[in-house]
Amino acid sequence: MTNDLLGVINLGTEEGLFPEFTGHRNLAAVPFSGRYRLIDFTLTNMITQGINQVGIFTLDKYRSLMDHLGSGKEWDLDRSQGGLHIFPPALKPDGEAYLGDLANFSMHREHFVRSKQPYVVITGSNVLTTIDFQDMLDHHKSMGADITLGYAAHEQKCGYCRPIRLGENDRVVGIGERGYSPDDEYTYTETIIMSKNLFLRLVDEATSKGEYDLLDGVIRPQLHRLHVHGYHYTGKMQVIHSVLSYYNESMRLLRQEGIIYDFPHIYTKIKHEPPTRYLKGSKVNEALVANGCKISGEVQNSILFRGVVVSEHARVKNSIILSKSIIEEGAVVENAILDKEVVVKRGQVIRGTIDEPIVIGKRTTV
Amino acid sequence: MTNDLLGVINLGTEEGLFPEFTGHRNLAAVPFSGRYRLIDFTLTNMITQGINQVGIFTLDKYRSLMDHLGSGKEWDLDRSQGGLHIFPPALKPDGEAYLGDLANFSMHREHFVRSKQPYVVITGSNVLTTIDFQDMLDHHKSMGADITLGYAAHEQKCGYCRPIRLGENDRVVGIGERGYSPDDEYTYTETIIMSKNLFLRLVDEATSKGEYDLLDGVIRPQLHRLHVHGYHYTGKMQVIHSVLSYYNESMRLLRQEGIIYDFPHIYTKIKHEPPTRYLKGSKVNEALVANGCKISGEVQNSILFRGVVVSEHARVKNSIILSKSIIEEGAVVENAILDKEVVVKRGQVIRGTIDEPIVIGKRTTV
Amino acid sequence: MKQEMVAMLLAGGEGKRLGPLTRKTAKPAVHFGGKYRIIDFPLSNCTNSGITTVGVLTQYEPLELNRYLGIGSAWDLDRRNGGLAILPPYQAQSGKNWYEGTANAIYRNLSYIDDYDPEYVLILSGDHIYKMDYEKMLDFHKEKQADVTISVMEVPWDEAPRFGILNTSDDLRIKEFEEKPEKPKSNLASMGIYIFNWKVLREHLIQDAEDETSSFDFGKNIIPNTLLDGLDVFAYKFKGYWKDVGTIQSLWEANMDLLEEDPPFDLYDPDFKIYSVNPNQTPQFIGKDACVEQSVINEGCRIEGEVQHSVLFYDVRVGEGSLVKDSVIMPGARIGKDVTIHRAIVASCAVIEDGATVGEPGGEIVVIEPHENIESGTVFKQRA
Amino acid sequence: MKQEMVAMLLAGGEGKRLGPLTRKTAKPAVHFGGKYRIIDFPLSNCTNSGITTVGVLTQYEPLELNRYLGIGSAWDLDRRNGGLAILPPYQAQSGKNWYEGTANAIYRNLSYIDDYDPEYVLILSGDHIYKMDYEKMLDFHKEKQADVTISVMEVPWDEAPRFGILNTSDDLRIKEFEEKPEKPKSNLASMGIYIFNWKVLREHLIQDAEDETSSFDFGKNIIPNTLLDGLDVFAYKFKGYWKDVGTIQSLWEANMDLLEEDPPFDLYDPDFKIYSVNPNQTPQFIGKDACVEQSVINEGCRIEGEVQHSVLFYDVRVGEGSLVKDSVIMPGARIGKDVTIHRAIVASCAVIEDGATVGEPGGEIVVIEPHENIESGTVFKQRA
Repeated sequence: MTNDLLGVINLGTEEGLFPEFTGHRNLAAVPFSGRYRLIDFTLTNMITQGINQVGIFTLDKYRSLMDHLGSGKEWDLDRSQGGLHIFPPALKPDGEAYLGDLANFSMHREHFVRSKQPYVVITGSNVLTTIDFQDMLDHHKSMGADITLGYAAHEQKCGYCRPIRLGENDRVVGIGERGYSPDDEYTYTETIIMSKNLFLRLVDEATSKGEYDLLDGVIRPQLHRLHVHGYHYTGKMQVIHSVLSYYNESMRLLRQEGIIYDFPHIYTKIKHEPPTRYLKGSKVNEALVANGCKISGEVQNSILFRGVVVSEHARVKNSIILSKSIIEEGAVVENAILDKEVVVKRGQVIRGTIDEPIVIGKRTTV
Repeated sequence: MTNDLLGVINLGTEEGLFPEFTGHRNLAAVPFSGRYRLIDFTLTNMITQGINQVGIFTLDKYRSLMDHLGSGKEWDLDRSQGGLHIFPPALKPDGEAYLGDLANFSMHREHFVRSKQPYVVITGSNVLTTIDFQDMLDHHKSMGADITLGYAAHEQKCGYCRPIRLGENDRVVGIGERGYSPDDEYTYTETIIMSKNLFLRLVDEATSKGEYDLLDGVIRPQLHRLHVHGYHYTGKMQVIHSVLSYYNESMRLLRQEGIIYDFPHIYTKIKHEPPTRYLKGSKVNEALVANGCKISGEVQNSILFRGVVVSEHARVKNSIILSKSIIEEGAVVENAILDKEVVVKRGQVIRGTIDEPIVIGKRTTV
Repeated sequence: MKQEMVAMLLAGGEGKRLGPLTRKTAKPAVHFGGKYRIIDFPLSNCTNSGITTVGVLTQYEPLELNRYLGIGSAWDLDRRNGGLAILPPYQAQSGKNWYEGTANAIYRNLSYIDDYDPEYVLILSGDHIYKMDYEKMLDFHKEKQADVTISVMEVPWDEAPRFGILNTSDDLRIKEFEEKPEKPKSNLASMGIYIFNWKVLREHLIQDAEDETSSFDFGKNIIPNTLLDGLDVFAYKFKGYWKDVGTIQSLWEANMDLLEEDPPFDLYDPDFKIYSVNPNQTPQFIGKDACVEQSVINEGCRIEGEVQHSVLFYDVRVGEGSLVKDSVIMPGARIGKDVTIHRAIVASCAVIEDGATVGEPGGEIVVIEPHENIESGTVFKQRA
Repeated sequence: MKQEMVAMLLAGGEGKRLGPLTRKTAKPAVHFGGKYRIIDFPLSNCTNSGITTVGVLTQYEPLELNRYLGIGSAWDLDRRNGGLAILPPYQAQSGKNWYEGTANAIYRNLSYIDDYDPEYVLILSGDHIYKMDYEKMLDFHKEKQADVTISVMEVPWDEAPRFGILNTSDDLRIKEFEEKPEKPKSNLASMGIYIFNWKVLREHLIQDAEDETSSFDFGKNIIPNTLLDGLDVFAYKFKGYWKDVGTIQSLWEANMDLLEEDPPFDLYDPDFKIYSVNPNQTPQFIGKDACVEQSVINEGCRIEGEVQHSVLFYDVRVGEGSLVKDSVIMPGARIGKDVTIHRAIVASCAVIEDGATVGEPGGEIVVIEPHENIESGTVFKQRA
């Protein structure tokens, strides 16, 4: 049935988080958990909850994201009504500087005006949750809030997350800077719901004042004036913001702790890879393996993306191997992250440590 | 069956031709002939000939073009294999200057490399023809040409067109600057066919030398070195490059001379407008009328786009009225071009001349 | 993927009373309103109500309908999850059976519905012209905590005996259903639009299938049985235009309704568009000596003559000196020069040659069949 | 829109010899190769050959197949012009008739083909596993200026009596067609893949429909008639893997073929991908004590036990201490702990409870039916 929420995926605050991987793609397009890209999780969560119009506001390097999303077909978002919209970033007329997420929203104001949904839900791409947006909206309405922010227990001691401080009745009284301190009980899940009218009013006001950022320029300064409410999310949360968090969150998947098993289905671009072949002598344990791989050697506690080849007597341990990488005969890869199409030549050894996994760049031959 | 031609629509040379109309949209997105935009004609010509992969290389203001084309569904180009690709323009790192069509191609070199078609056909959006690309390709092959350029008789004395000079056996020996002189017999139709391999080689060579423009920087200087052949196109041709050419070419449609009747179907974005209503007392003659209009008044020798209202006793003559414009009771519009959503208030008179039609900007109320 | 409500659209009807218009095509594919086919109305209603899973049950001459429906793009129903599905009869290991009635058609597709695990199922037919937001009906259904909700219209008392009439208590609970009663106790007529809790419908379909005396029909069997079983059956009052176009006369009338100054049925509401498959025609061209008034005309037409108080579908030609009045001209029809047409339905691709006369002022509605050719000079006033 | 060649895929077959695997579904929907269904092969061949208009003729238990085909997105056949169309039997004003044979099925859909005004029609069936570029066959057809081209395979001479055998002259012109000859004169077997000039096929279908003695079959009637009429009928020699998977044994064998070091049938060619509907599963998870060798395993599987020389479809679970060997495990099957399976086809969603034994080394191929439940501790070696 018709859905009251307009989906907004705001990539405009995810700049340069993770340069080892985001040199040639934006964070939302980073491959994760064997066959997905980060944005698939937020998009899947939106569409499985019936949100049928999603706007993605980009920062830069959005070409690989456009390639991945295509016409939106895989997410059933190739609609004539609603569907998927990817917006290029707002740059200064001379193209020199990015102007902030508020400018992004303001530049594409028409998109919001034209859409029929009375509420907006705004998320990013690198904080993975299974938040029930409908329940959050019901909560928002029943509390009579102006704005509702999602929060979760601060269990992960995540240095990227923003602590959130709650007053009486879950009213938000403070939003901290990124970083963890033992005093912080709750963390912000980077999810915002408010009415579209309020959203547009706030964006108009703030851009006319020259503000840049929705959270820091608009919501935080007005916590006393607006009724900003907290919505307690109790499900799993995975935050990807650095090589180490990428590595650790990936390894959590192998301990069955990841978020991927909490979705009935996760939608992504389909590549039509055949099933994975295990050859004679293969030895694979504690591994998450995508389709199209060919495994003759040994794989332990690792993630193989689509089309990876592990040749005879090769060994892959505690590692993440992205699509179409090839580990030749007798090579060893340990505590490493191999980007796409890396070739590890016969007999080579790549070895990082668990605290400092080695990253091998796209299309490198080692 | 599989098609050997990769479609390339090169908007990178159509800069600022037509500022009255292209202030907020690029030329390819200019509405034409009641329900189309210029790009629909080239796209239609490509898909009806079985070309199933088309890349559009943009210059600027491509947002309205993206809106129009959407996922490419209306053109059956929402394909997982091939389909439609819209490429943002190549700008200098500081965003200051556009780098030319060669830089565009070079930046998206991968697109050409990955595609399977052995030949490219390159066209623009503002020279409307019904060139048979397959026949042109057959000609190209049978002549053993390196490059084939389309040409037509220079009957229109078009100031925008580039004269083409032919030597023996239709070999191209010269390409002139834009502009008409009585000596020119033939004009270039802005259509190029060559093998993808040659295309890539020329692009690589030229960009490394700092050239900007495919025709002027690559093809023209090498006419003596490469075998550049002419393909004689004998069908209709309409060239839109200025307000006056826009007006005159539109008026040709009313004399049944336009190109629109030469296509079996023309594909465009579908708006689901109901049929047009003619009310009691309406008087319409020599008019091309799109759907969704409501006509109570008088319309003569004019084009009405979708959803135009002509109220009682209003008169529209020798004019082009774009979508959703409203001519109120008793108003008069003569020799004019009204952009979208213009309102001509009750009793107002807008009158240009046939040689200098008046243009009223989008969403103006007069 | 789970869907709250799945719509099942019964589109297998033969529509015999439409005569030549349904000889080679199912009734829901019949043209209406210059641009549409009957099935566009329930399908557009679904789209406008946010219903994204629609099963279309076909049986009689479905080829043209199938072709028209395609993959459902026109109604934004070309989806991976749900969307539009065409559900014809099929052969099972137990044998080959055609659909035996409306309830049987749904019964044979239980597994299709089960796939979406819906709370509610909406039953529709492809026989009427109307605009309705089914989501509002569902809201009513939920509010009443009903097992079944039937959409009803108030009809003039003297016409009530032609309908299935529902007798309700003040809170709109249905107490009794009478099919075409001689002495109706109410003027609330069933529109043949039902919302069922899927659990309830599922059970009743299975029971009904086992009942050898049943005619496997919603109106005759399923609805009376739910009342007999004491379920909560409610009437949802619909106000607005609703017209059966099952006869030549009513089809013609419904088209003429569109020509009024303020038409009782508004096709022009931008917030409730009627979707249809676009024929990709050029804009209509009105010629030098043409005269067009009080008419609805679609793309691709080329008018050189006079068109008065008529509905013209796409790609119709009217030659010089011809007059078309009080008529409906369907897609692709060719009307030559100096032709006179009054009170006619000219079906698609018919050809009326120069100088022919079809129908007469005040006469009965004349139908020219699809692809029929009326030769030059003929006077055709009524089919023998 | 005109299409040079339209493909018609006969998918109505019951596939009786596949027993429980086709009790509730048509043969083309049977699973193959860890990820595919039989129909994926002809459909992917079409996609890879640039054929964009494919009519799929259904009749027997089409629901699962229809659901699987959807709007054809998986094969890039979700198009406005052409694309995939499902063509079931239907009721006409002249009566209700099921398809009576392969030729009858095409005959009843003449108007579907006429819509695309094709030069050529390609007739396919949904019974075989093979990869073929039909465009090359069409090039051959054009080069020979043939009226009909039949794709053929050389088969071992001793197997030839099981096939329709074509006797040709040196230039591959077909002189004679013998259905299952006792003493074959050639070992060129028809693969049931035909290209016809549409004009020629159209005429012959109409003639055949009028012949009351006909069985309305391509092999028995249409092809012999074209030869009788002296038309230019040519054989197109195909080389490569081509396997009928019409029996339990052959289906099992074809799956086992994929497990060889260098499989005779290559699913891994990036220039000729086999497309299938993606079930949107997470990557497969291989557990701590699992052991997997010489196997093909699809997404969504979770292996805690031992898998040897087997094909596992998506979403299969194999519990700790279990052994699966020389077997095919279809989607959604659940294999508990300490289960032993040899030489079995476990159909979709079957459940093998803890400690059960299915099949035996060297034994006959055992089939566990869809949704069947083998209780804990049972020893199931052969179906009674």
